[in-house]
Amino acid sequence: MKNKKAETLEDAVSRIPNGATLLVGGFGQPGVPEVLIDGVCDLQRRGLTIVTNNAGTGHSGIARLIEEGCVGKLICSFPWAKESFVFKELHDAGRIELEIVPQGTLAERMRTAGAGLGGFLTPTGVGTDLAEGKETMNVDGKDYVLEKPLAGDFALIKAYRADPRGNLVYRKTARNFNPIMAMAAAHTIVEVEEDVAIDDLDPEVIVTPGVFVDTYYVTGWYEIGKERNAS
Amino acid sequence: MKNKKAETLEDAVSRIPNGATLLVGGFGQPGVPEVLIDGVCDLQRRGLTIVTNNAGTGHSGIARLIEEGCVGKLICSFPWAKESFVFKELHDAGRIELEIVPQGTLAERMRTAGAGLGGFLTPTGVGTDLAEGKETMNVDGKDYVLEKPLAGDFALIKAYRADPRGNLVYRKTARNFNPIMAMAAAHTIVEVEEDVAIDDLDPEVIVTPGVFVDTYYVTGWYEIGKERNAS
Amino acid sequence: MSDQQTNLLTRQQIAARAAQDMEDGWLVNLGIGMPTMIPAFIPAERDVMFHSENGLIGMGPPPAAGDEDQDLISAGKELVTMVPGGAYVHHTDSFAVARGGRLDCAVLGAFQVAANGDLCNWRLPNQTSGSVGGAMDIAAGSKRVFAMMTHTARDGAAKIVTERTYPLTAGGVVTRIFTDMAVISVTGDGLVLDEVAPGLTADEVQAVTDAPLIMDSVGTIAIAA
Amino acid sequence: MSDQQTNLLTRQQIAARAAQDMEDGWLVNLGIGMPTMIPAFIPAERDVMFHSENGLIGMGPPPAAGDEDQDLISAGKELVTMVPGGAYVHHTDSFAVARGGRLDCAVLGAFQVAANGDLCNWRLPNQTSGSVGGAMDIAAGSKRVFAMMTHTARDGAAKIVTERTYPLTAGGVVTRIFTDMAVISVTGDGLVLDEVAPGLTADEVQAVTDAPLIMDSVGTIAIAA
Repeated sequence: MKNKKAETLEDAVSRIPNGATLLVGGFGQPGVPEVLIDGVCDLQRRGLTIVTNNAGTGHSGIARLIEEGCVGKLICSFPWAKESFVFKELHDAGRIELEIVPQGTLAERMRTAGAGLGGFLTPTGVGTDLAEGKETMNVDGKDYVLEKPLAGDFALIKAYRADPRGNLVYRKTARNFNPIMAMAAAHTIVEVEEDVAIDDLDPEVIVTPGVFVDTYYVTGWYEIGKERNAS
Repeated sequence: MKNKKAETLEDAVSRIPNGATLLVGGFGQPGVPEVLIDGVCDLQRRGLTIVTNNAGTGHSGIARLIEEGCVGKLICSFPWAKESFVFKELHDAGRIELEIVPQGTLAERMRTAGAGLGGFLTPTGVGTDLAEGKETMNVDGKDYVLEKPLAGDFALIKAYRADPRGNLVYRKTARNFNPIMAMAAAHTIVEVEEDVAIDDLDPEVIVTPGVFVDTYYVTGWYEIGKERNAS
Repeated sequence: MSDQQTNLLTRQQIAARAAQDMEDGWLVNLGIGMPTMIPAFIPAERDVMFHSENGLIGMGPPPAAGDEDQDLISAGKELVTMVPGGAYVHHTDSFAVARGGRLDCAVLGAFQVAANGDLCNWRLPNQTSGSVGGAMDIAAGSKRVFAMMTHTARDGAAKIVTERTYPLTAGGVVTRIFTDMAVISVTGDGLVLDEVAPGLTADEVQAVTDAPLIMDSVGTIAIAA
Repeated sequence: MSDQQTNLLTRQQIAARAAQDMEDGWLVNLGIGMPTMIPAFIPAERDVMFHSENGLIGMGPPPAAGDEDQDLISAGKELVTMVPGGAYVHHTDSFAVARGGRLDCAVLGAFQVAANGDLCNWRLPNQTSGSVGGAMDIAAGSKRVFAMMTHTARDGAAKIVTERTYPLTAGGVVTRIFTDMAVISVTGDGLVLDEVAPGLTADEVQAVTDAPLIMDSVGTIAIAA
């Protein structure tokens, strides 16, 4: 069986090149793969496109990646939170591009990529600024916007447990975008709180089948935003 | 809390009118709501449209519904199995209409309805007979067929366990189309092997949230195709 | 003329009034801010479930001290709990619930609501960008959309208008408006003034409302003592 | 000329040869019929997982007597088992795996395969309808599609043709063909005859193949004793 477990953080992320598109999980703090993001920061890549719901908090995680100049473009639904001041500063300075996507459309565009589909028609955004430049179609008397798939070169996600096949389960609202991003990327890298033996995950309750997972790295439990022990 | 548990089979299905579109779960025998189907047979409705993967086996279940003249149209992926001789006989006699849909497209069309979307672009069927009359679009150099949502007036599905909210879990490959059909119908009726107390299902492992379920009926365990005890 | 300032409803009172409209058996999504105050005013015997678009069906109140779980938050990023019979889903399934017509109601804040039900709540006209979050999906998909807001802007400008001038969130979706002055229904005939705050007259409400209000039968908002 | 009849591979031998192409780490979908015989010929040390479109990732062999579970079947509706580390998914997720490029290979039966890789396996031309099942989705989505079939039809007609005359399942998808006479690769330059069954010549294979075969380096199919 292919060994999907990365022994070091560098092993987990080092294949990510300059200019890659990264799907980064999390909504608020739950489910943000903070350790993996730090690993990417350490690589000091340039011109990354980041797809994630928020635009970073304070100076850590996505905010650190942005602050260190690694990110050329951000695709997200909620960029202008107070805590995303680092993003705002770089965006105001014209140093980072922004694409705003409604949250449900963001999730669905990634699922569409993961499911091998070419697009979908959504009622979300019809008649709004965010539909500008997009095709609109009428189906059975109702207008829809045609949205295209959004795939990643890599997904960086967080899960609760992984088995050696890379099967994943999540914790509460830390699930959020993570299972969708796992489907939508060519390479999916996961940080997990703990790994378990094969057969320790009931096949009925697996949320992300291992077929969507390439690499996992065990971080142990940690609190986001707090100082971490060496992981 | 709304009581979703039907005490009798008739209570579970009697709202189904003539001419309704029914999404009926199951692939092979696993996950076929055989008891509910018998309940619908007993109503002797006419002109039903049935959406299901297969065209019935022997003289029971969907085959019985067809044989008793209740079905005006069948939408399925695999109509011509040897065991579906009842369907073949009525189809040859011009008494039942057939729409063949590729299996993945069938599932995705129902999900599209359930997700409030207006359609999707799929590579499945491009250039084939089954794409005739459908719009084809090119996205990033690849051709796709535009497929429309497929909604049901009712879904008849089978699950393993339900709690009073209608949250559902399934057993093995009896899951199949059932969770998707639950999403895609205006009214979802479930037969379950057993019901459990609120909080007996771990919220992490629920496959179908109760929001998609209107009515459940407890059948106990039975073997499809065998004589059942009064349920 | 009464003193409008003193007769305006508090945020709690608006939430309490909106809570009266939450019907037994409903699944409801609450926007950030004022709408999150609604659950506290729903009687315990009324079964209303809450959906949070980050993957919670059956969101409960904030946790008791010591019961906080950092992995259990609302879309507004507050720590919350899960009620018995709830379920966790991923983001795509969560928005399938929202867009698929499974929300009986969404209660959302608004910058502007037009007489035809157009909702504007994601971007101010003088801004080049906004934080849309899940607002467009939820507004487009819910069976009912309730707008909950102050009746006028801080500068006194009307927020309930004949035609919107703000960037659109979703067209023709608002079904009812709850403000610190009134409850207004959006109907095919236009805006109907259902209720005014105690101490206010219908004309006082119309005076600060750009769109014409139908005032055939205006009641008074009931406020608990 | 050798006696073709006696030199044709058995169904088991075709399956054994196809099994040699199943690479370590692959996820594979097997069509009904002959392809389901492949797993028995894969060495235990090679890690190949099987996907069954009815919601099984990690399909195992038929159950031992007494271990049958009526709720655990393959897409061909045979009783099967689940391997350690497998997962159950619903139909839409299962086809997301198939269409989304997560299948390293699908091995499917075929009525006809064209030189450009067109696959025809769902409906005969003289029939007005067919049972498509998941064939179109799986053929359209797999990284590789292997066609596995008798080299000719029962009436001797060629099944490997310059241009298809049968109804299309998926265009240009077949990458390799395994028959009772040969192993043939579909390439940008045309069909390449890689191997022939022991006792057969390349010319004998070409004689019953409508499409021209490139025969630069033809080996012999290795058959276990």
